[in-house]
Amino acid sequence: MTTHLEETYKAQPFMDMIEGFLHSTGIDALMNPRANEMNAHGEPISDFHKSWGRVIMILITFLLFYLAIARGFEPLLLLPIGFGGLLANIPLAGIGGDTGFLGIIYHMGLSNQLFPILIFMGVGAMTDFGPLLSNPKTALLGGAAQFGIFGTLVGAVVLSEYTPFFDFTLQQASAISIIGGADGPTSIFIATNLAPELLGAIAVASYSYMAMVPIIQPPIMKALTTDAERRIKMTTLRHVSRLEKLVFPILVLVLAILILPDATPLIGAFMFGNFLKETGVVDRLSDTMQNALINIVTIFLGLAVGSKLAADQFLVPDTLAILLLGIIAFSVGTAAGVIMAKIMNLFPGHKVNPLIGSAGVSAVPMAARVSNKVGMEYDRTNMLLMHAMGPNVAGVIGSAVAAGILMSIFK
Amino acid sequence: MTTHLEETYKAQPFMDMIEGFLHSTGIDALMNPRANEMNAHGEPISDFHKSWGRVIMILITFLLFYLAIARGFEPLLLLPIGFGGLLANIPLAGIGGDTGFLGIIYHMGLSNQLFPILIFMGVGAMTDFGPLLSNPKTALLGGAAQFGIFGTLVGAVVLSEYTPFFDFTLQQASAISIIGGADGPTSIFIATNLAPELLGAIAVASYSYMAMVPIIQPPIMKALTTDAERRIKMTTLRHVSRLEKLVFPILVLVLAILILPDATPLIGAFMFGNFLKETGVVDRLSDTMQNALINIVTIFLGLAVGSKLAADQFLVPDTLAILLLGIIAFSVGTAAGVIMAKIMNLFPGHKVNPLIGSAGVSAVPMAARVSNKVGMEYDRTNMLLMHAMGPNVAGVIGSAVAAGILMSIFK
Amino acid sequence: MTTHLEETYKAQPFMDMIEGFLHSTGIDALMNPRANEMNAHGEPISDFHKSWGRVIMILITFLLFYLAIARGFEPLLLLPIGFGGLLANIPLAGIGGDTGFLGIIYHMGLSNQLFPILIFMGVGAMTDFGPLLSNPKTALLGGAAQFGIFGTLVGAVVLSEYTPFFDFTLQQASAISIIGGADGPTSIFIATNLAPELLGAIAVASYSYMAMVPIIQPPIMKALTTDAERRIKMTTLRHVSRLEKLVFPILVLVLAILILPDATPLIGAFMFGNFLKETGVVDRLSDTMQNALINIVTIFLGLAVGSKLAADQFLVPDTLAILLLGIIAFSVGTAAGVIMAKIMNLFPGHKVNPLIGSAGVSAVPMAARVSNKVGMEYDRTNMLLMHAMGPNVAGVIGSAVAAGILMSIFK
Amino acid sequence: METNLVVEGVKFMFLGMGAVFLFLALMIVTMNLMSYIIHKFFPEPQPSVKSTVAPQEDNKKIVAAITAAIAHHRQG
Amino acid sequence: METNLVVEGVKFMFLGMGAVFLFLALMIVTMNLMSYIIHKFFPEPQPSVKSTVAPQEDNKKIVAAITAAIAHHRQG
Amino acid sequence: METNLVVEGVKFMFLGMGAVFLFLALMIVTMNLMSYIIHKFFPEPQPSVKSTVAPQEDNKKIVAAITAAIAHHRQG
Ligand code: NA
Ligand code: NA
Ligand code: NA
Repeated sequence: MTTHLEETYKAQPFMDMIEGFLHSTGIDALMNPRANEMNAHGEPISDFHKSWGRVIMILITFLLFYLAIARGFEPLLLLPIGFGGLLANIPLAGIGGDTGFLGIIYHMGLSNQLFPILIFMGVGAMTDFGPLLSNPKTALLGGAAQFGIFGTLVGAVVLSEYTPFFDFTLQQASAISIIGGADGPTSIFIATNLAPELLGAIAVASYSYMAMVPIIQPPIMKALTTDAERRIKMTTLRHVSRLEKLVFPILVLVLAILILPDATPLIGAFMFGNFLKETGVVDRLSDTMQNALINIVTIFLGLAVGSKLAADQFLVPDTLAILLLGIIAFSVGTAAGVIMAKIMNLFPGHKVNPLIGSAGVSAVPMAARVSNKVGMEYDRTNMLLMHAMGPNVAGVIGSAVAAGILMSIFK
Repeated sequence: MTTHLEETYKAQPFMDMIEGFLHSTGIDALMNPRANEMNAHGEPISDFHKSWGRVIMILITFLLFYLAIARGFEPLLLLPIGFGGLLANIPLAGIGGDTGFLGIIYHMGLSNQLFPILIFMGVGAMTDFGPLLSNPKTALLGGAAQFGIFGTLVGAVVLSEYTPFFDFTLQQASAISIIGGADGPTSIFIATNLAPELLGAIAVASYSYMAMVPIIQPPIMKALTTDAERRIKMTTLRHVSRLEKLVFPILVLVLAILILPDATPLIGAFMFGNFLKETGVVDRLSDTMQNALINIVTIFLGLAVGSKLAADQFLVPDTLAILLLGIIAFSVGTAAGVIMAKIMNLFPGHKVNPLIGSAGVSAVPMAARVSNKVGMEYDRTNMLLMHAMGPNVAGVIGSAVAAGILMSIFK
Repeated sequence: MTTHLEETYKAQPFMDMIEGFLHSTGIDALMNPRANEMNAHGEPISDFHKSWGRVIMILITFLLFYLAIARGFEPLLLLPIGFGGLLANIPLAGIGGDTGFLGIIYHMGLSNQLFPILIFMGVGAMTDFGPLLSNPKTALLGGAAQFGIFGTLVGAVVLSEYTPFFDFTLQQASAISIIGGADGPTSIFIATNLAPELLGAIAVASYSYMAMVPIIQPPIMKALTTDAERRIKMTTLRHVSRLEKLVFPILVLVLAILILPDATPLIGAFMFGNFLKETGVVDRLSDTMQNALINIVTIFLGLAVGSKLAADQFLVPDTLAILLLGIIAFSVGTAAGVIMAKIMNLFPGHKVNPLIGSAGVSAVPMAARVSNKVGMEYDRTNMLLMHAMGPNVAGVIGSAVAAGILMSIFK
Repeated sequence: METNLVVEGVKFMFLGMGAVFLFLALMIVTMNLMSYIIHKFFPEPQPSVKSTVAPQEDNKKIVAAITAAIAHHRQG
Repeated sequence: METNLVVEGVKFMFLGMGAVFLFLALMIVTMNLMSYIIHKFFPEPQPSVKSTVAPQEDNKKIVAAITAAIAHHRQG
Repeated sequence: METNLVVEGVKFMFLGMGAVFLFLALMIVTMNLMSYIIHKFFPEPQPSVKSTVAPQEDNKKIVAAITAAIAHHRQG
């Protein structure tokens, strides 16, 4: 009667069971790292990463919770990512492994890059290209800010070549530098493609710095501008017709097809969402993209990214380098945007307030708000918000183009 | 320090990189078709389908956009399908391939036919069988209109047998003829089953003709009816109790189980949605089916179907034949419905206005509205809308039965 | 011209086709069971399970519909489960098989246990731990009620050891006994893990008995309490600060990490939902978890569980034993909760009304309402609802801990 | 032996239309039967015509106004 | 040696109930500690009782009316 | 031959920034062209300033009130 049982369960004395229970506690697993415990990829982990490493990581996720809740650091992404990281660092449970639910979600939509694409659709459906259409030349500011990406790429390879601590491949350096694009889904898309082993650190750096835009950018903006420049008033934006908004996403996509097909997954998804919204005839689809769909995918994406915060992957020197390079990328991008505006003002025509140059990094809409806020510090009647939205959304396109270039180089 | 890099990236002079970039542009790929580029199935494609074919297809998707937005042609489906088609025709990007996001969505829910099933659930939850229950015999009109399916099937095999241009198998002919069912999810379900290589053309034809019902049907309806027939007033519909509406979906499903189990995936999904709604005790589930769930699936289904609009699959003579046979199917179905109503009027009992016969093709609720509109052209007091809803929903059941028959034949 | 056809379709006389059609009807399949028809796992089935068994199962699903609609038995779950069961018992259609849509949904999220995890997230986002926080010691009642699980486990092995009719393995006995946890997703999670072959019966028993809590519990509660005990008034609940509610889910998860990592998939998912809600900064995510996401997953989970109601799996003696053991589990759990309250009253301090002990089984919020209702039968001014919510939600945690223990034993 | 597709198609047509009509005819018969049974044995309680109708009408107007306002809001 | 299932089940029972109570007891202790710390070091600011309460109440009534109207609309 | 990463990175920088500016410059040119064509050939009909504006304004106020009420309700 118990034959088929004996194969799968071995009876044992009650004291042994209690000992077994104690041995299966998390405290025991943290104190006495198991020799045979592997990471999510089936590779061996160091004892530190199985014990104190996990404790430190859990404390780091608490720090993320604090920043997200009390300081308002991109909570929509950082809370799911942080919680995913918390779950991924639980000993013995294997939640981040292939059969754990984080691992299942990861393979459902992150390893194949579906989730960032779907997020991009939703963001596209939330984006208004009106300000850019009414002042097209501000797109150049969104281009200049991409110097944050490529300048950082050079920085990363310099670190690898001339310091003994880091040894990034070109793929890894590229994946890190895309943090300078200040665009979450693009960062995740590229990291998953070129350096999945760095995904956790890159995503956390990307969203954290996007949240810190109000702290990072103002000093740079002020240092690079004169008082007179900051008070430049820009002309009122012209009215943009519905048809212009409708044709624009298709126009950009066609350009991408002709010039850089490797950027079309990102740009295509973004413009799909935007186009559906602008048609005005499928509101139920665009509403769903902007709400139920993007929310569901955000939860899944966050948890899946969080699964890459396992101690053995995050508590490595590379993470420090990524955090360092990330803030350099943001700063360089900000500076490049401001300087580009000053260069544009050397040419004849309507002057551009250089404070909107910083919005070119994207980080929509935070960076545009920062432009507006800094501007109002100097002239309370100078509303730069809508003017800054132009470079802001151009920065999204610019980052996607930059991502396409990197994809095409390594294909 | 660069050992693991050299394996994956080969340094080259800057001029070569620029050349490489130019070589990776879409313009270049369209001008100089790559010899080694394959289609989504890994099969070779003709040079035409890699160059002008793609340009033509992209222009065709623009036409679909125009029809959907400016003319109101089923935008909920044709916009995602069209955009999917646009993305699927981008050279080098491989968005429709197995690792592209369209391909991933296709394999997630279209190749296994899950998406049309889920759409059917949502449509079921939106359907009201009240008008049919209050006048059951109008179901026969929904049966007669299925002649559009089977008549077209004969037409398709005649074309294959007696013209040198076409060579449809019986499976393909059946998949094409289901367009006459005037029911999108059913068409997609059957096409995916019997002739996935024709899916794009069948889906586009199906939704386009459903949108063109107000153009296609009225001439046929008028040609087949006398002025007196068009003025027939139908008796007021009786009140249908909640219990009748609750039992009906189960009743139809049981009939399908007993007579045609092969139709039960479609009828079962439809009646599941309808039953949940009619119970009135799980409104949160039926609301979700009718909104978030069906909207999400519609976006995915549309994109996935669009991935079958790749030039090498769509720009073939078969597509013309499908478009031709599709409009024949709609016309024959419309005529059959009208004639059936006239036949029913030969028998004693309440007379049926033959104008509601055309609604039997389904194309819910467009065809019923057409019946109403044509009727009011002749007598402004003659409201046929609710009367036409009976054959309209019966047409959905009829098409599902026809689909079941075809499935059972080829199983 | 017909060469590629002949391989897949064999022409036959019309009379043979009609015969083939009649042979493909459900009536014929039910009357004359096919020798070669297999179940969803590709195993042979008895003739009874192919014929009358299916008819009986379909009638049983009708009974579930009746209970859900007319009697309000957990319709959100029992309607989808019942409909899934109806579809899974259709002869020839194979809807529950690997290529049928129920099978596809099953493998999408049930065999890997993702669906119950996602439901748990949504339930977590709907849960308010305030009442528990304001009266922590009532958590012990939620612990005592888990005796329903472990007492039943002993009962199940006694049945297996000393009766010739049943032969449950320890895994099966454990999966059955978790019904006593009165928590749907936990039952499904454990059953899928330890005894997937019993999933259908366990899920149906679990949700049915949860619905029957207002019938099962009151007699037991009254039998075990004196009139004076039932009239005990509990002190007003203290106000709980937002910070307490925010820290609590993390606190419980950390405890689970330290003591019982095997319970962290369930507790982690639950606390993730609760934590997101309590932060108050990601309302759009917590709203989606509580609505669109949980509704979609409920539909899928129900249909997938229903696919396990195929006659050959459900119409077996084990099902009767499961139903019997399930009601024992509920009764024992109820009694244990009440008795625990009486034991707590032997110690000094504020007295506990033993009627809230029964709420410790969880079955949120039904069991708490029953406590309230029975209490008001004896003193109309004695509102026990909020007091009973404490043990009620503690019962969810308790069941998840019990589930973790069982998982750790059989790992 | 060569299969004649046209003959096969015609066979499919007869089989298919036959099955469709068989199904719908049975559906008509059984739904009539069902309606008869329900009206005979499970009649719907008559909705009582009370003064509550007036407030309900008011509610409906409010709802209509809100719905229109929201629809307007969405498009605007 | 034949395994006695019943003995095993009883062992599971003691182990399981022990673990459940251990967990919940620790939870009670730590949550009491947490509440103590929070009330001591992070007290919630007293909600100020101001004239703003009245308009809020009005808003709530409007919301209730709208909610009821919408609920009515859905069912109707 | 050893690859110099820094040299490669600088090449990437020039290539990348070049492509980004090329793309955006073309975008600016074509969007200006598009706007020109649209304003020339497909001008938007002037919104007629009629008495309908007043009720629309009223509607907007109602919508704003409802939206605020609902937002309040969600937070509360
Ligand atoms: Na950017
Ligand atoms: Na139809
Ligand atoms: Na429980």
